[in-house]
Amino acid sequence: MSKGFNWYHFSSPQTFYPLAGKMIPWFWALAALFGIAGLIVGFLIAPTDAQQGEGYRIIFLHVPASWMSMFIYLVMAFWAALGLAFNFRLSAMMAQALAPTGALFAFLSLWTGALWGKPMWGAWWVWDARLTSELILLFLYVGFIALQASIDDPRRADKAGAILALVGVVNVPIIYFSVKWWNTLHQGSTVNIAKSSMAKVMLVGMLLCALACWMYAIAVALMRVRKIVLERERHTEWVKAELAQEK
Amino acid sequence: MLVASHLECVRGERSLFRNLAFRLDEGELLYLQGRNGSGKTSLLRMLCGLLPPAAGEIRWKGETIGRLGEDYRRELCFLGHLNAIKEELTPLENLRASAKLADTPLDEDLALEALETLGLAGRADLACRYLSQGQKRRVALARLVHERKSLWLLDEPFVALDTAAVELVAGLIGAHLQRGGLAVLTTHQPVNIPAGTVRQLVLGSC
Amino acid sequence: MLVASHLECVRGERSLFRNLAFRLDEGELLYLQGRNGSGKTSLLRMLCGLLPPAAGEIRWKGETIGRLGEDYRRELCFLGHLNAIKEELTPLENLRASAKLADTPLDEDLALEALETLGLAGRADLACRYLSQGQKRRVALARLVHERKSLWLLDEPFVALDTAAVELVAGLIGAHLQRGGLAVLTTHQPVNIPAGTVRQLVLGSC
Amino acid sequence: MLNAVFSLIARDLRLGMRRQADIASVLFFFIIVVSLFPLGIGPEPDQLRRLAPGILWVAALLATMLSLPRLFADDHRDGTLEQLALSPQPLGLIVLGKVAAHWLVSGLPLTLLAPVLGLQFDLSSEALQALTLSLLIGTPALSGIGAIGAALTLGVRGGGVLLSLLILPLYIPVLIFGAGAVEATVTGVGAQAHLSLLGALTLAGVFFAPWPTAAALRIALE
Amino acid sequence: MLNAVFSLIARDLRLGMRRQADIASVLFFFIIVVSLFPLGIGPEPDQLRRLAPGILWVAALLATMLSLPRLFADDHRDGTLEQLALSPQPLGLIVLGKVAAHWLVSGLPLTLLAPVLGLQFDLSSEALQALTLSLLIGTPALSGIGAIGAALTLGVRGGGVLLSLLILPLYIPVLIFGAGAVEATVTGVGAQAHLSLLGALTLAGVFFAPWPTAAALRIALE
Ligand code: HEM
Ligand SMILES: Nc1ncnc2c1ncn2[C@@H]1O[C@H](COP(=O)(O)OP(=O)(O)OP(=O)(O)O)[C@@H](O)[C@H]1O
Ligand SMILES: Nc1ncnc2c1ncn2[C@@H]1O[C@H](COP(=O)(O)OP(=O)(O)OP(=O)(O)O)[C@@H](O)[C@H]1O
Ligand SMILES: [Mg+2]
Ligand SMILES: [Mg+2]
Repeated sequence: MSKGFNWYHFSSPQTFYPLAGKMIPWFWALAALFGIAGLIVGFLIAPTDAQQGEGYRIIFLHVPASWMSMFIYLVMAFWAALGLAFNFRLSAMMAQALAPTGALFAFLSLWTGALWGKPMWGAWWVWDARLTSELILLFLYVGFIALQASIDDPRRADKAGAILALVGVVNVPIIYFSVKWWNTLHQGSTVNIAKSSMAKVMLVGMLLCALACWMYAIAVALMRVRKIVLERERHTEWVKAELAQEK
Repeated sequence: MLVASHLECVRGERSLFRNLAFRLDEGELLYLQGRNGSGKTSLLRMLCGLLPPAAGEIRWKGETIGRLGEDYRRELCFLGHLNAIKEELTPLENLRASAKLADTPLDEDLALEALETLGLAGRADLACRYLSQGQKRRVALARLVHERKSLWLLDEPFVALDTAAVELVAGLIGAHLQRGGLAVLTTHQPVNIPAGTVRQLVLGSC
Repeated sequence: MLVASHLECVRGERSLFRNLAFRLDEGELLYLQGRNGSGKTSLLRMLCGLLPPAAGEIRWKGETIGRLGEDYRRELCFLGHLNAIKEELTPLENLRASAKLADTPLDEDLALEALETLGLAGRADLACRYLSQGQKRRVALARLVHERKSLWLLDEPFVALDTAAVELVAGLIGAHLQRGGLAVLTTHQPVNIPAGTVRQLVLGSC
Repeated sequence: MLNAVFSLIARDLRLGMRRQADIASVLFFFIIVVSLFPLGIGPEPDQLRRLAPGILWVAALLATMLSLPRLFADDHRDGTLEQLALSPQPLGLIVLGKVAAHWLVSGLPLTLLAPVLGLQFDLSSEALQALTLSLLIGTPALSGIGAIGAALTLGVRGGGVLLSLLILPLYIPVLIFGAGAVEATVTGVGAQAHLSLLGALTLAGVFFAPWPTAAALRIALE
Repeated sequence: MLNAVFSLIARDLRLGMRRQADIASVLFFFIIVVSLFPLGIGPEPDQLRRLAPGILWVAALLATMLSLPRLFADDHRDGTLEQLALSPQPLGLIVLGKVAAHWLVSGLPLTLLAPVLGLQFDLSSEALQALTLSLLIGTPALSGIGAIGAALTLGVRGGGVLLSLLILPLYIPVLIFGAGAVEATVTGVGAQAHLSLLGALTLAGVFFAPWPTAAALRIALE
């Protein structure tokens, strides 16, 4: 009972709103911290690559962005499913708040990949499995956002979005394993790098950058969730009180 | 048998009604009244299970309709503002298709009989597209002749019907009630239904 | 003013009526009656010029309506079974668009007033898709408040309206007749229209 | 008189905005067709560059054709078409208004989008210019000619196919001169001749087509 | 129970026959897309042969996608969908019936037509076989997956685009394996692997998709 109670307590928008407000600055601070550390490792400590020159440093943005784009989708689908199954108001809002950030990372992954691809493969874009499935991921994010935006009734928008998010989950393993299942132009998974000489430094740099992205994603999502809560609950007493207080 | 309690209906940001409750027993007619936009259609759709109520619950024979699911739908006959007939098909085909869907298949003779009852004898083989407004409504209403469901939810069944047809349909509803059926009805026309108990429910002004 | 002679209507292979004739003068109402499918809608569409009669002719102020063309249409207001409103647009936008098309532009205040007359005050800015059946019909009828056309052809205007709205629209028709307008009306509902001369025309059974 | 026509255009545009589908689905379809081909065909850039004008023009033509069945169908279904036919304006003029609105929500956005998609195919800047110009001149003809087909097939059994059947032969010249203009530029011949033929087609399409269309609409309403 | 579903399929097929448009317009669109490309691209037979699998598959995919918006929209507009949702059968089963009917009037005729069109492109008989087989196996997935999108966008502002936006990402794998199978045959690698992946997609699409579709339909009816 007490466990269940806690859950319901924190999943109520009213209790969550101030809590989120308190957490946001911490996540921003962590994001900055990890970001700076990652940049130092990536740009100052990591040596220049023999074959790829300085250009390879784009990996410190490319890989974290790719990871995050997939991870955020999973989290988003999780919240959406929870909202659909149990009618939790807050979790649907979480899903809605995560989507734009996920889309941003998917876009970044594609963009940095394309930038990198030009010198590496001589083309901005090739239709290989990894690239295509990442593009599909971006489409899924955009579709999710567009679907929610074009349904006026927020309850219906949540449910429809949740169904789409759940259906799209199949794409994530496809992205991840695409390099294994098909032989592609794209680089294989981490193991390849681990064998190379500068693996450790690079891995640390990438992990730091990934952590920074993660913290950033949480901070931004929390901010967005607060906004959504205010908008959706604007007729309730507590929001009116909250807004009056802020003024 | 059909019991609604504490029902609330919210559309957009407008609450159409709240704390609505009624009870309907066998052989009884619930006559829903209210201005345009007062929420009659919305209430009927809630009673069907199409629209989840914002609050409150609806019970059929003591069980909530959400839980009953298909078992509830098997006893239900809903007729909405829309006729649910296909313009490309003939009245006969329309009627037989809807009967099969409701799991009460109908052979051709019975179907023709039902159509005849509704005055469509000469039109059974004409695509519904060519029918007049009232004739289309009659095709939709032909289901009432043969489907033996216990709960009828009728949303303005008399629209576009001429006076003879209105009387006919009123008679069908009366016979249904006599058999121990339940019916919920909305209409803006003054109609005389030969029913035992008629409960009136007036929805608030919009 | 509006004179029809020897009209015949053929739909498919069925002749709905033949040798139909009437004359309608200023301030008069023609009340079309008949069973479902007897050809009321078809006759109204002939009077509009949408459906060419199989035989006979229709004259407006002595001239056949085919010859008059746009000049006839300028004096005409037709309301059919369909509402001719766009579900995506708001009542206000719908009303103003149809007014402009009829060459009787309407500023926003007047349009709002017309909608208010029909009891849509609070709904002027809601997409018509969300309106109830009766409210949609009211939007279509709002044209009658301001359009100053001399001939009204109304095909079951009262469908889906609640009693208050029926009275209101009946009043609008009455006022139109008082101003010297002409009106042709079909309806299956018993309605009391405050008109001077009412001519009845009963179309044969189908 | 023109006032009413402009207001009709405005209404149609507003509807387009409200639905968004009308504009965006044509555009999106265009993007899809154009981007799917590399997926199906294979990504060799040289081959793609050679195919680009054809693919882009075919895609524009298909996208326009797809939006045609709805040109009058929505108005027909909800009774607006009757009201249009009964308005005191000549129906031909009203049709012209609808054609203009149709072009504004389909042909024009396609034209604006085409150079961006052309970039994907690595086209040279002159080729891109020729492409845009040919689409700008040619797409109004697609809307105008298409309206005839849309009106003729209104409410007819099997409307969709019939429409394509009727319209397609009339579209082929537009396609040939349009894609031809781009190819001529690429091969350095100069697109002048193609473009003026295209212009002639458009003038004919836009100013002649509304009258048969209006007649067809009246028949559909009987 | 299954009885009602079969009768639904029969009704949809009869509607398709009555309208003809449903079947023929999809087919005709397919033919148009496939035949227009040589017009736009130029008639070199070698190049055409190379492009054929891609063009045919893209065309089949587009043709299916185009017929999707109407999958539930007609039933929604005339109130039939309410009645379907209120019938005593599980809605998922009813959706399965509608998907089957949709495939029978779109995917199947496409499949039967494809080899004829493939001949036009001078494809070898093995390639034609692989094409037909891949379409036969793959098109049910298109109908099944498409139903989800059609249900999600039912009655939604901007439905048409949204539908393409939602469905397209999910169609891409089908396209890749489908066209891949034909290409693999042409290059002599053997289509086995591609075809079994396609089969898996179809099984998943047809038997998994009706449930989210049914849920989405209930939401649309609220
Ligand atoms: C637009 C094009 C590209 C996209 C969509 C893309 C996508 C991705 C994704 C999703 C991942 C993470 C998956 C995983 O960890 O297994 C990833 C990792 C990676 N990408 Fe890309 N990529 C693109 C272009 C490139 C290019 C051009 C290169 C360099 C030649 C590259 C090199 C890498 C490397 C080295 C990793 C890390 C692999 C690992 O450690 O697991 N990518 N990319
Ligand atoms: N999104 C929305 N925002 C505001 N109001 C809405 C919204 N959707 C629906 N409504 C309102 O909800 C009501 C729906 O009413 P409903 O269709 O149940 O009425 P009704 O009693 O059946 O009317 P009628 O007699 O005209 O059929 C209407 O008043 C409509 O304006
Ligand atoms: N192709 C056709 N073949 C046979 N009969 C047809 C055909 N097209 C129309 N009809 C008949 O023509 C009549 C059309 O009637 P109309 O719509 O004018 O009737 P109405 O008097 O307005 O009826 P309601 O009161 O129901 O609106 C109907 O009886 C219809 O069955
Ligand atoms: Mg109602
Ligand atoms: Mg009528």
